[in-house]
Amino acid sequence: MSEPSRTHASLLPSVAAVLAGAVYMVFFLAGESQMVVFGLLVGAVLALAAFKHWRVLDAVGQSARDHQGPFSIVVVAAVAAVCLYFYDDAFVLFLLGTVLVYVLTCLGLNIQFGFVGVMNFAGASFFGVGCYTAAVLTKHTALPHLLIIVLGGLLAALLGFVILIPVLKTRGHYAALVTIAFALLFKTFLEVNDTLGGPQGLKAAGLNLFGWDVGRDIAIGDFEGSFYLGYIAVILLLAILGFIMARRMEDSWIGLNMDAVRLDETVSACFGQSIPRWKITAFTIGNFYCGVAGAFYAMMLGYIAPTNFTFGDSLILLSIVILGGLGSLWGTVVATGIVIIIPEKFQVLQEYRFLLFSALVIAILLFRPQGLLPRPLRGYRTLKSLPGKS
Amino acid sequence: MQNPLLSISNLGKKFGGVTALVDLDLAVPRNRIFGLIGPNGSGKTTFFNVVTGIYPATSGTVVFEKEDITRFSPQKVYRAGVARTFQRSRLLLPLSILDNITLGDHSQLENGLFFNLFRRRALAAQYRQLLDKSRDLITIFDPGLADRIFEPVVNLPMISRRRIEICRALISNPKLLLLDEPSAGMTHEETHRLIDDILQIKDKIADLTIIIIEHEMSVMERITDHCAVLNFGQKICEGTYQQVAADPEVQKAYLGVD
Amino acid sequence: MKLNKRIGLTLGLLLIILAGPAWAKEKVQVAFIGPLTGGVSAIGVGGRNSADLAVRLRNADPKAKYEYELVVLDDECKPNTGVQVATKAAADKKIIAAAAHYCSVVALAGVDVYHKFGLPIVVWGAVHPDITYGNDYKEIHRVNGTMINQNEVAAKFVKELGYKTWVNLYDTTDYGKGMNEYFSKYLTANGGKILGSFGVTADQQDFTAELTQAKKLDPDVIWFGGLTPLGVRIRLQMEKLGLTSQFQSCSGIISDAYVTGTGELAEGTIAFREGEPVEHLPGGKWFMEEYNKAGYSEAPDAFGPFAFVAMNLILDTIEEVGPKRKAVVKRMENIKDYKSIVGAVTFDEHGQNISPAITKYVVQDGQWVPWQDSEYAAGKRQLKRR
Amino acid sequence: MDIGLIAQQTVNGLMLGLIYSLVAVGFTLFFGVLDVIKFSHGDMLTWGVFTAFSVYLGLTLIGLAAPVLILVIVALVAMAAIGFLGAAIAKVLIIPLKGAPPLNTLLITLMLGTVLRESIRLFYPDGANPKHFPALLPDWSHSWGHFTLRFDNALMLLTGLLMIVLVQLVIKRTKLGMAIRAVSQDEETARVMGINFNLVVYVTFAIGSALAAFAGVIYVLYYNELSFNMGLLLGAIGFSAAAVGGFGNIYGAIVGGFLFAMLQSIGAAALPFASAYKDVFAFGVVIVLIAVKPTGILGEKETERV
Repeated sequence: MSEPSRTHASLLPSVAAVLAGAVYMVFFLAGESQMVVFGLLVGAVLALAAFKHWRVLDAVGQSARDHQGPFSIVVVAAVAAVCLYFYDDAFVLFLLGTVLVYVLTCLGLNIQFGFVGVMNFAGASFFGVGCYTAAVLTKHTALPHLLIIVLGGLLAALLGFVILIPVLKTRGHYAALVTIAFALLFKTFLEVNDTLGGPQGLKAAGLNLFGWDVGRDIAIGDFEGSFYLGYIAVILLLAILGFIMARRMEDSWIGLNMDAVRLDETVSACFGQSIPRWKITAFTIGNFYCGVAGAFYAMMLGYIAPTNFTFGDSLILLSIVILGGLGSLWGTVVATGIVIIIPEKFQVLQEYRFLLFSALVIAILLFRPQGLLPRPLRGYRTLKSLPGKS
Repeated sequence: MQNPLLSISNLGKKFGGVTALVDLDLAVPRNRIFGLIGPNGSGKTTFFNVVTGIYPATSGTVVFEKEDITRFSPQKVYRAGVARTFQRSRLLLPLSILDNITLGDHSQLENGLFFNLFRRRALAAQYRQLLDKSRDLITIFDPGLADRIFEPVVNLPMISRRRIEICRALISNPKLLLLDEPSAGMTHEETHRLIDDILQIKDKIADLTIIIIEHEMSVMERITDHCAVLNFGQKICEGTYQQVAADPEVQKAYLGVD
Repeated sequence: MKLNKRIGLTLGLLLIILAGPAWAKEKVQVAFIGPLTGGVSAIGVGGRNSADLAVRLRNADPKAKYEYELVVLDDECKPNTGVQVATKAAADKKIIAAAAHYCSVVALAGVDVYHKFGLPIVVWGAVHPDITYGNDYKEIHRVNGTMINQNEVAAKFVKELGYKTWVNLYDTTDYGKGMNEYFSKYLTANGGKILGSFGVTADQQDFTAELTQAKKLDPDVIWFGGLTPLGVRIRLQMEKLGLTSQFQSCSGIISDAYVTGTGELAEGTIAFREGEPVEHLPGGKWFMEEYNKAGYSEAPDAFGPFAFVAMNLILDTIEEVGPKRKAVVKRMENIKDYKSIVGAVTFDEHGQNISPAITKYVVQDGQWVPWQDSEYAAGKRQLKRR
Repeated sequence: MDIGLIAQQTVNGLMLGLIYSLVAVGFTLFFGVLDVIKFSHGDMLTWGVFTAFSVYLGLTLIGLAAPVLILVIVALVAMAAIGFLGAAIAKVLIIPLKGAPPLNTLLITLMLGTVLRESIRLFYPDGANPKHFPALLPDWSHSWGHFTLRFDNALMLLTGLLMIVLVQLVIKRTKLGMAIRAVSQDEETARVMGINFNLVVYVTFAIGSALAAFAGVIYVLYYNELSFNMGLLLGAIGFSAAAVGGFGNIYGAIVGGFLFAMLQSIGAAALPFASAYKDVFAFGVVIVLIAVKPTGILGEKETERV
């Protein structure tokens, strides 16, 4: 007797939804004229509204929740398929790679903010630590690049310890101040110091995995694809790994403990929770995610500078987390796609993009404060499917 | 008293200039239901908060099971075997019933990062155990809730929330349960149903001591073995309910008789 | 984009059937990249308008072989966005060439991308030497000068005016730092004395702390290396603190905004820029007339003429060798004495315009006036002396 | 260091501190009544400045030539307009979000700030470029060595301090102030006492925003320059100052504002040729201070009702 109130949903609706989404993405990304892109966007909004009205979305959601494993595999396959479709379109691939980088980053911020409730307004700074680690280490050392990516995460986590004490001691808006001040400080520091390239930034070497130069175009037999396919393969793996870890964390006692700390510190303390322990855990792991994503990003981009790591960038990262829904991992994935891709497809709006983006976030916060895909209740579904040995 | 579970001596608590508890002496006997009576602001909840380590005591000692727990943090007090409910029901509203109850069992669970992330089968086994345990416990109070164990508590009525809160406190098998005004926000009838539940629990668990704060005198009359009355942070009377209810000073302070 | 091609083909066929025999010229795409948002967006928008003007004039010309379409991309003056739009332009094979970048930091970040994808670009505003000299990429060219030439002339000129001591302020961007490096180098070589130099952040508002220190050092000249917004603030705050030194700066503040931003205090500010003064060239007046005729709501600003020239050079080259990237790159290897509204353009082996002229400017009655035309040169007005 | 230099740096610091304090007081007022942070506050200041500038242009256009009169009109109109805007924002964006997590308000106002800022850049004529604001006060000054005291600076300092005292008096002495304080203490009780909660919130936001406009006018008179993004860092600094002082406490905001200015000045003086690090220094000290006093210097210690 697991959930007697309803029957198991079929896998079909969610698979259909993913396929529809993938096809839509192909059209959207390939669309060049602004009219087409705009039409597709309006069409999507209308279709979603209609589907919501006919309760199609509920069915999809239910189906996805009941079949997490297969659903996730279908999603990954769909993402891979979309990437392969654009195998020689470097820009679209670059965009998709960027989305995946931000997915990993925002998953980290979601662990901090959505799980344990630590607001990190310096996400871009920790991301930047990863970037700079990669730029400096690829230039001055011969360390394997995979190790450098891990080191990027570790250094970001380490730098997080610098502001750990104020983060732990403060609450609410005072805690916001700590990270805001840190973000401002970090960017100014990068700009005025000379050793890290100052405002001009640094070049970062391209990723090289065990002798495979990822920055080279891919040619296998007759197939010739952009080198970005290689980068996407790597970041897709990292993002999946990050997602699985976050998901496992959510569906475990740790997720519960973190939720408890976020919702009520006093009650948590009365039931034996160590509040600092979970805050430190989430803060450090989240920063690690940011650092890993940053180190990879530096290698993919090839060039980094302080203007990438401003308070404004941190804000965009946080907007993604809130837009997706606090603590909602799938929400983060969807919101990242929207926030990164849509403005890019509307280059014609040029100088109006920031204005519209901000207005959009305001509208969502006003009318759908729970985010696009609100976090579902913890159902320990990933545990239920495991064979028992009790 | 022979071998009390909890003994309080000279306990004092001040907030700035305000004195909330003054030289309090109490001895709570084992396996009894101990009532704490007093008008609003007389220091009852403060007493709970000092015992559970939320507020540090200004003076005096709290001894639980022969161990001095006066300076313990809330976490250590919980591990020593003291669990509580709150006057304003404090469940984690967006979470499910199961999660809320599970939280109470923190000391029994494996909380290591490695265990939770990588030893998923062992975790699943622990999870199943806990699910059964929670279901069994909540079934005692209300079998209907056991069926809804994956639903969020935010939609539930007050009596269900109280029951879940008591389950949360009981699941770790504490030796001492502190109930802070369980009837608050409930109807008279609901209150008595809850009292039935508490008495039933008390029957089932041999080694359980309860301290209850309550304004409903009928409740106190029905379930307590022993009562103490506080006023302005001081104990003014102690005895069975009948004894304290008859005490003229108590009547003056609390029952509104001049 | 395969799918797109298919859709395009079908649509195209339909159009041809519908439109009958009116054969259009072949369409060719060229790109403009510059900062359209953020603090220096005024210059970016002016540049975009000017590049757009070049395309419009060309399309209006019946002799043109192709019909041009301008793709405009915003680099936000941020390197990451810069790499993103550089990738977008470079990876899009339909785009044949681009006039790109005002911000040096973005140009430096982008050059590798252009090289990797083989897109020829002509830089229209960024002045860092390394953009052209830091690599051997054949795809990179620049019509404006580098900060090296500018500072060499500047240092010599101000020394000749008889000033002896300087205090330098510079923003810590690559631009400001580079300016400071080269100006200091040539100034010291000419015997000028730098009493102190202060790095300031690029979005700083308050300079009273630095200027108070500067005042104590009591220099003949306050020199600033950076862009307009800071230049305005520094000039205004000098006045607040009673600093009576002469104010000297660089090409970064030669903009209409500097003059409107500082009001009367702009009078007598001196600065330097590569290229002949637009007003002096036969094409300059024509450019302004056409620009006004086209009805843009923003001014071309200081680097508009360079953007116009960069785009025109691209269009001329395409007309000559056809819309092929490789051919354009090859042709641009030997651009010599190309006539333009900023003077003759000749590229050296790094694609750098060995711009012969550096023009000295002074603000007179709310206008940037070439020094030789000013009443200061004629002796009717005096710069600040101590 | 010589006395003139120290005196000059002190006056510079005082002017900055005054502006920061005025901004910080707004933050602290909003926090007092609603427990929210309105991060668009810095951009409200920008709007105030641009309103002032427009009014100035309008007045000169109709031929008004008396600078002091112009200044008074300009300041009053800007304060009124921004006060009204502040109340409107409270109505549309802040109060509807009362039940939401506090961070949503923080984020929504951060985004609002971007909207305000970008609107000026895009829709104000030539809004992307900095503009010159004329000196409307006489430029008398006196020099002692390296120290130049300007009459207008002194006047601005004085007026600014008077304004702070005035706000303080309003909060402490008037019926309105009592209502504001009652709402800050306990919203429910205030409602029961018959206080119109929404009205108090609107009025508070109007006062705070008008104060930002006032700070803006002081700012342009001091720097003579306005630009669309001037409010961004000012907002962040005002917020930091209010937090370091302790949210909800007006004295705290003032202390925080002057403290921040002092830190910047010390940073600049202590690192003579690395003064670019002064903000790193100031924000670093802010982080350390908040670690030591997690609710600000004058903030009340959080006590939670259990």
